[in-house]
Amino acid sequence: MSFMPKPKIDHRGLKRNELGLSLHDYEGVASTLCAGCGHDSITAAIVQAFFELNMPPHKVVKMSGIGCSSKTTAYFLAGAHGINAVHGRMPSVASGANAANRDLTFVGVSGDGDSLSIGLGQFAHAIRRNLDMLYIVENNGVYGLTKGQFSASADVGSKAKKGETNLNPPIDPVKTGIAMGASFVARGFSGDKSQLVPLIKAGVRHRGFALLDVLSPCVTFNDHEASTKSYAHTRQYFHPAVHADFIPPSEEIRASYDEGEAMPVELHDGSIIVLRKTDPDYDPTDRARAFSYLMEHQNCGQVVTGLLYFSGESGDMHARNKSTATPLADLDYEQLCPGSHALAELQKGMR
Amino acid sequence: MSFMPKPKIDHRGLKRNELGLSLHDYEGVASTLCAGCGHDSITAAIVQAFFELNMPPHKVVKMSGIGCSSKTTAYFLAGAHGINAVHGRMPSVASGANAANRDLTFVGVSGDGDSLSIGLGQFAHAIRRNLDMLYIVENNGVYGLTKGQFSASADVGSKAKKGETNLNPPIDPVKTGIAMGASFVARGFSGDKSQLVPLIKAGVRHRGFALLDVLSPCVTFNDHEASTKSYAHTRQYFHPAVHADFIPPSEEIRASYDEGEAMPVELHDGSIIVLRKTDPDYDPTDRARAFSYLMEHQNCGQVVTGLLYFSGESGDMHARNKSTATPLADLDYEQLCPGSHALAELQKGMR
Amino acid sequence: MSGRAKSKLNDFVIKLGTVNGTGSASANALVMKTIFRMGVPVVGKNLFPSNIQGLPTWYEIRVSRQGYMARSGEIDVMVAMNAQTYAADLAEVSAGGVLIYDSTWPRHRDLSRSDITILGIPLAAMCNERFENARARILMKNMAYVGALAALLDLDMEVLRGLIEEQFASKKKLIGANMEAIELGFDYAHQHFQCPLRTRVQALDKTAGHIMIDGNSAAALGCVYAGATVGAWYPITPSTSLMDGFKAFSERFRVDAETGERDFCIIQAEDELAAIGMVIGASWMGARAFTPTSGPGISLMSEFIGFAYYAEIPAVLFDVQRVGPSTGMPTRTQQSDIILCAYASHGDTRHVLLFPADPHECFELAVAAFDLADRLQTPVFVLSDLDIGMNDWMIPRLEWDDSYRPDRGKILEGEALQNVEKFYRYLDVDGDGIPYRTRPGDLAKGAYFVRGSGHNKFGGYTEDSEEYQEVLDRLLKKWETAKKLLPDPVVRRTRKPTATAIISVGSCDGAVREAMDRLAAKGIYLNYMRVRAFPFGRKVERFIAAHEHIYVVEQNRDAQLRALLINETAAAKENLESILHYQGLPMDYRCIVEHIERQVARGEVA
Amino acid sequence: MSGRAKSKLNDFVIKLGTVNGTGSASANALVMKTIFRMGVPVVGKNLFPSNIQGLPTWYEIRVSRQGYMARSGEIDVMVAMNAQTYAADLAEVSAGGVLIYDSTWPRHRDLSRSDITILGIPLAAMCNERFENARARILMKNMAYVGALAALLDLDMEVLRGLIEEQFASKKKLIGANMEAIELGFDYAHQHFQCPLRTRVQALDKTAGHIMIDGNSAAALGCVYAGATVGAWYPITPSTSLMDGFKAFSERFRVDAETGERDFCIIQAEDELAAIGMVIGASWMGARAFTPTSGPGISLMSEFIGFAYYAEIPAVLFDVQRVGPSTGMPTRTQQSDIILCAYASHGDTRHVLLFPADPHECFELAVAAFDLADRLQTPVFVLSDLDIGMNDWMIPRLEWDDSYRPDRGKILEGEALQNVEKFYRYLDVDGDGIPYRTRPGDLAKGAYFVRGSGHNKFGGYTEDSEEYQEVLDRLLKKWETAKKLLPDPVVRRTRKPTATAIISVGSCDGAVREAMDRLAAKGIYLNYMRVRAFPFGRKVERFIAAHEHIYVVEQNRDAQLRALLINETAAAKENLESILHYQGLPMDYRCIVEHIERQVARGEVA
Ligand SMILES: Cc1ncc(C[n+]2csc(CCOP(=O)(O)OP(=O)(O)O)c2C)c(N)n1
Ligand SMILES: Cc1ncc(C[n+]2csc(CCOP(=O)(O)OP(=O)(O)O)c2C)c(N)n1
Ligand code: SF4
Ligand code: SF4
Ligand SMILES: [Mg+2]
Ligand SMILES: [Mg+2]
Repeated sequence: MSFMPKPKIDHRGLKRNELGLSLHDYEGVASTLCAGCGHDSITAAIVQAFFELNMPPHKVVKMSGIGCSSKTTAYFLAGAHGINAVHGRMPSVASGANAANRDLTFVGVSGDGDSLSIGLGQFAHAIRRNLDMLYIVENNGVYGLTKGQFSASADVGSKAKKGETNLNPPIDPVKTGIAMGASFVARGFSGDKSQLVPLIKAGVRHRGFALLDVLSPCVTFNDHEASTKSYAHTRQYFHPAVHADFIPPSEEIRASYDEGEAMPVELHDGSIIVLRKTDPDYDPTDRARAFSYLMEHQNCGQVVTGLLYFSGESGDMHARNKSTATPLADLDYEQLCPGSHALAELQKGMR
Repeated sequence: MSFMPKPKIDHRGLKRNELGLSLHDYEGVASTLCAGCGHDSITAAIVQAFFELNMPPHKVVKMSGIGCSSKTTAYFLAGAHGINAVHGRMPSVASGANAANRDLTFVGVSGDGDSLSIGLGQFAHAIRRNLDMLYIVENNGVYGLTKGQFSASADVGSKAKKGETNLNPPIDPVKTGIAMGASFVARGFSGDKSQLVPLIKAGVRHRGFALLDVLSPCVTFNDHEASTKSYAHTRQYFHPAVHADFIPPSEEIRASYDEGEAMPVELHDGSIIVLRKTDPDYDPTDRARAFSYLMEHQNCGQVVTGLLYFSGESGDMHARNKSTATPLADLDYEQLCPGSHALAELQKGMR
Repeated sequence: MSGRAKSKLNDFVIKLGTVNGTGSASANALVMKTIFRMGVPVVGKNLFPSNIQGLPTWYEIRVSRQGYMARSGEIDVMVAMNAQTYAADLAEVSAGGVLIYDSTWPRHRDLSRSDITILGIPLAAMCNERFENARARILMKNMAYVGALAALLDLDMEVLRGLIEEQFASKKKLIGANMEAIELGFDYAHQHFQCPLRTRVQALDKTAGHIMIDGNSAAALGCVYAGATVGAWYPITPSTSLMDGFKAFSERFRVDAETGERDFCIIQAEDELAAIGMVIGASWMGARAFTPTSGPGISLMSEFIGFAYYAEIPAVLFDVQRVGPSTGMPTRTQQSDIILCAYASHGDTRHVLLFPADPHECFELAVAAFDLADRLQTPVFVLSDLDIGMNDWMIPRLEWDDSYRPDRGKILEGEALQNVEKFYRYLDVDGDGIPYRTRPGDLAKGAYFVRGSGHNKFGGYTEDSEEYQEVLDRLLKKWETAKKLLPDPVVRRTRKPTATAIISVGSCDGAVREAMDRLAAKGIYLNYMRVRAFPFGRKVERFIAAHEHIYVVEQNRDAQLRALLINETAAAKENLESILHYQGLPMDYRCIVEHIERQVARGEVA
Repeated sequence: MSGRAKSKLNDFVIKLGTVNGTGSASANALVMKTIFRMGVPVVGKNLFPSNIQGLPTWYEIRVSRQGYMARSGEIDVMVAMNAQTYAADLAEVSAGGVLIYDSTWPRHRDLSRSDITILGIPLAAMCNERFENARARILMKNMAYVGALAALLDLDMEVLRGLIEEQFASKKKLIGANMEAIELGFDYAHQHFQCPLRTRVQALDKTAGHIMIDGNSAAALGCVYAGATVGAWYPITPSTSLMDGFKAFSERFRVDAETGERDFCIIQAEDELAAIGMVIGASWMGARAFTPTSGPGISLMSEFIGFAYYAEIPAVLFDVQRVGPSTGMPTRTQQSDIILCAYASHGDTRHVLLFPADPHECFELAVAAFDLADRLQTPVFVLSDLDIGMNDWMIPRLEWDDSYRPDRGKILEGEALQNVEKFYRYLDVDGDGIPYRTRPGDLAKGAYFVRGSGHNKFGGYTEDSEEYQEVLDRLLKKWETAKKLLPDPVVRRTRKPTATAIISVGSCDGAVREAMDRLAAKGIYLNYMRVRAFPFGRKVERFIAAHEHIYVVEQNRDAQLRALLINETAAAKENLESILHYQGLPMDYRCIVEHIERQVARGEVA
């Protein structure tokens, strides 16, 4: 099994990572989304992050549901296996896939409809299981693919293209994640790649469920003033809580950060994420505080972004299961079958 | 349509309420639950509360899903219509029923399996809709009816009868309710009727979704020390936040409460609930604080009970829909059908 | 102009290939509406991708003086606006046809054909020259091809202008710009080509008393007229526009002008499981409630459907079918949920199905669905499809009988309930298998407990074998009753006596009728029955019994209608032969004609 | 002792009526196991309520020297411990039978019968006298009736003691108390009645090489031996014990003694939709994965099942059927999910079904299910039921062939993948309709994208009609391939040539076999075929073709197996006549014999 794919034909002048791969090698098929869709920017950030992580694409598994957002897994990492599950049910497929092969890197992409409406139960329970994956919610407050109905994350008072006003309170993936006990909760904005790429990298390296809510304006159905998921709004009320810069273990450049401003946190694989607090009284390890911090800023119409909560304590699904280190899908049948003798022994107790 | 049912044969010495009904009139068929099941105590509290509320049973609608807890709707208010929906899906049936008849009083009874596992999505979305109902989660940390598997509210470290230990973090109905924007969130304990009855009454009168989480030990499968849903634990770490005494509008006995200790809150129907703060710094109208308060006490192993959050601001589903005052199910067909002339007019635009 | 062009007066197909999200839809509608108002029958088929912007999309307009409503399988005039699909669009034009393209950019020399007429018009160039802003340039290019078509097909410019004026009645200043663009195209065509083509439109009087509408709108209107007050749904193509329609019509007809109060409640549910739960809840309360969905939704609703069947709660479901299995092709049409809907849910369950064939029947059968659901106290499915639901059909104007009153079935209330000695929910009092129900909130006497678990005829919980079976057997009796209440099939007899027939369903109708005409022209005569409901009643049985060989035409792979006929009528299996079409595009007559001709040639069947 | 008692040596039924939650289950098992160890064939049927404590529950033990495994329809010895059901229990005893009750409390004088023997034993009184604590008093009462039965039925006390010793091996001090209670009953019976009864047990040697096991445990063992590593489930009666079994066996066989590390992962999902999603995810990764559920679960899984069908992902589902529709009677048995499972999901979908008839086949077919799912890359359903899954069956000891290696089907990996020029997921390379798959994490070359939306044979997204149909048609070819791979039916031919036969399925087997013997004794000879898989293969077709009249015996109302036979074989409808049983209790031979005798009497069929 060759771990390092052969590099494709050399594109002159393209930057290459440690595997000798260029950004191109982390791309997928051409996007069919609307021009200007926030989701495409997130795709670009994912491409960038995996490139920087020096990750062999075929060791990554791409998971999604149904929606414009869920389509995007086809638009990055062509060399990775991917699955478009049914609408809202990607977390269960990811749970099974991860159960069978703990060695791969799982990245899930979902939408606010996919995760917060039809898929809310699965979303919450994957969190609860602390499934080892990066789970990105490309959050635009609407169902893009079915033409702009409000999703569960639509803001109170936001107006649909057809003129309707939403009056139901939004379900916030970040607050939900915190309430459900997620071990890594972050928020980004599709238009801010500089913040997004490190958050993606940190999420990939986190062992456990890394929830990344990304505000991703739908230019076709939800880019109007009244929505916090519009470009205009997000730019204006952008309120980063913590900047996460990811440092792969091979680099170790912790020293280059100003100590007074930085809070390094060690991840399970030994890598470090350095949290730069822009808001001095924010501590991303205090779950109770995270919630009220969010609420306070929400009350003044601000959307907090950055790494909002992080905990390295609770083991992932496999740790809780005490799974063997070898991926279950790779175990030899000989090891799994107890054999005829054991069967005979067992049946002695059935007489 | 007679609003006041005729009293049954007089049982001598039975206390009667304003409708001339006795407690018996609020009972249902005999329970088939295990002797000592917490759910039966909640049933008794419901009987008491509706009796005290002077509510005509046939104006109440009983909703439930599947589980030991969900069976209990048959054990109270025999004179009310009731429905046992499929497992975990009662909130949607309640939503439709309430959409069709806003005049009735809806009381839902569910279990932690029914509401937090299979039914989590429906539960959250009924909250989001601010459906006008009292929703009781009879929370025992296990699936009673299928013989004791952990439910999503099982505590970390709690042990099943078969010896297994749960390692997944619990989904707390109260925290979930707060995160999802519920307008009334309370918690009680099946063994404490004095607190439970007023909470039920307050929840019934609240216009909107009143979530009442009731710790209700399963004597058969989950009454062991390690669980916060056991009698022993709950009694020991009982931590009431706010006592709610419900005063029906006809009585108006506000004055009998000590002003300094009480915090009266007006409900939509003009009735008052008086909150007695046992914890002086607790304010049940501050959502952000409610969450951290819960977390703080949870961190010291305490379960906070009482009325934990309350807001009278957001209208219920019908207010948001601007529904007509008459129950939709009662509208005359003549009022609903636009008639042949309107049809002809309309079709002029289709040429 | 090439002399090869066939003369197809009022009998041809225009196909317009564009890019979605560029505003071509309203331009295409304009062409169609103009022809319609000229009194010439038309039908429009929208072939669109499952995305929002930037992919190829097509619109097919069939102009048919005979009034055929299916696709013809020919493309007589192609408007190829999308460079990406130019090659394929070119290839698709029928010999003798015409292709119009935007000659602003030169096309590749290989992309040509000698057997068709190719007309280049510099649409983009003209519009860029005339209009300033980028948005207008894109939109006006569409209007320019409308103008060119008007010249080439001899459309009535007054009618066209009238439509533009109506469309921009509230934004009057746009009228001028649009007409300007139309004239750009019109003038160019007149200056450069011999107009009109021989393939052209000539005013007739065959659309009087007709309207143009899609099936979802018509069904929505049916829901309004049936008195439905609660609609619950989760968005899914191609059913979404049904609820959009219900909302629009309800806002028009059901909002109090003074208070703004609404006599309806639409709930956008969190998913399909919730949507059907809401319908069940509302119906139980006594309201009329419905949910529109498509295949994946029915799969998700399966558990609840069985609950409604067994607890005997009315529910109306619209399944606007799309291509399955799984997510399949959401923007393509199929009839492949027949088996699922007929037997949805575990245990012994069977459901009433209604099969509209066009928007007119969507309206009628929507109303019927509520009456039947109330009468039979059971879920009723209206099985439409994308072709019926989302395409633009010409149908006779909808009529309404103001004396109609809903059949609410056996509801005991008020005094009637008062007079009953004791009320039992599941008792077969009348011997037709249908029990009485009461409404929550009415008299205390009517209170009962609804459950999907074992219950006896009194409504009590039971685990007793006989009590359980008694209720289950009564449901079979109700099933027999249903057969008598359901809409009859539509039968069309050929001029000559024949033992051969076609049975079909829903949107196959147009293709079958056209096929029959063409076969008759070749001396092959068949009778025809279109079933409109399941379970099948006596008329269906009689038709089957009267024929020796029957072709069952349907749009799915697994011959699902045939399976139902075999299972649930006396039909002999060997007499039913399938003609199947399941590619996702609305079917045309050709596969039917070819199949039957082949069989006749083999001497298999007349 | 009444002289009316029939002599039924090694051929009778004991029914024990108790209250659930009182510990009677282990007492009843003790009686059964004792008889089993005495070499006499037995089978136990547990008739329990859908609650946890305090309601009536029954256990039926059939003792049958002939080895019949179905219920007999007779109650020869009734142990009526539940005052609440005393009247009904009394009424149920067959004429000539015996009823044993607790005479501590006097019974009502009306509650008597002269045609049976009624034996009162003061069980509670004796136990209350002997034992101190309340818990012991309740539990020991059960042991006391075991002792009384031992005396009356002539059970081997040494065997009984041996069982008690094994049971309490880890709590030795309980042995004495239990034996004491047993002796209380034993002695009382001996002192007051003439023991043994004529209905009694006599040691034989007919259980050697056999074990007692329930179908769910056997199926779980099959999963372990098949090499399944991922199990996902949501608790539901009567399937729960399957996953309990898998867990127990895996903990026994698959945990590293040193590290405690586990070679398996069981996920208790949040619901059934998630459970099947997990199975699909794990199977896609290349693990063997399964989910046990019952009817409501299959309904909920429907959408995902269609996804797995179309995306061609293996999945093994155990549907331990219970009484539907809806929640129905969760603790009763039925075979009413056949149609649902065969065609689950919207669109054109059809699925492979396996039908075990007893725990032995649960084991074998569980293993086969994984091989077939891998080979065919599709969901495979094992349709068991509550009767098979939760009752105690006597079966020949399970054997295992150590040379067995799983058929993982067409997986391209490592070098083989390396050598392929280019890998396309949905290409029919071998002409059998089955494409190759790769495993995520293997070579980069094998990467592909799985989707439930339209895809072409290369695995690319498509909305093209022909490309779509090509894949759908290949799935039909795969379906034909499946027919060749599935387990053959079991055929039993009668001694005389006959054109009449029975076709049946699953747990009907015992009743059918007994019915055939009884019919043969009356001169009515029939052949018998029990189908074991769907789609039906050539042998099924041939059997059907060889018979003129076939009774289809099944446990549902709507003749679901018959519908499948009619739809999916060449069977002529009129040749298949249904015999249906759907009351929820495991069927016995009587309804079959009565039905066929009636028909024969009418001269309808031999
Ligand atoms: C079972 C089911 N119901 C409905 C749909 C239709 N559908 C497709 S995508 C979608 C919503 C997508 O919204 P979101 O997840 O927010 O993605 P976005 O398009 O906004 O990125 C819906 C309702 C479906 N595919 N399957
Ligand atoms: C679709 C479906 N899946 C599974 C079940 C089986 N089931 C019945 S009740 C129950 C759990 C009940 O747990 P909870 O709601 O906590 O109620 P409790 O019995 O603990 O009061 C389950 C899994 C079912 N009835 N329906
Ligand atoms: S509809 Fe919205 S979410 Fe979908 S592709 Fe277009 S901009 Fe993006
Ligand atoms: S099993 Fe538990 S929850 Fe169920 S009735 Fe018994 S004590 Fe109550
Ligand atoms: Mg969205
Ligand atoms: Mg519970």
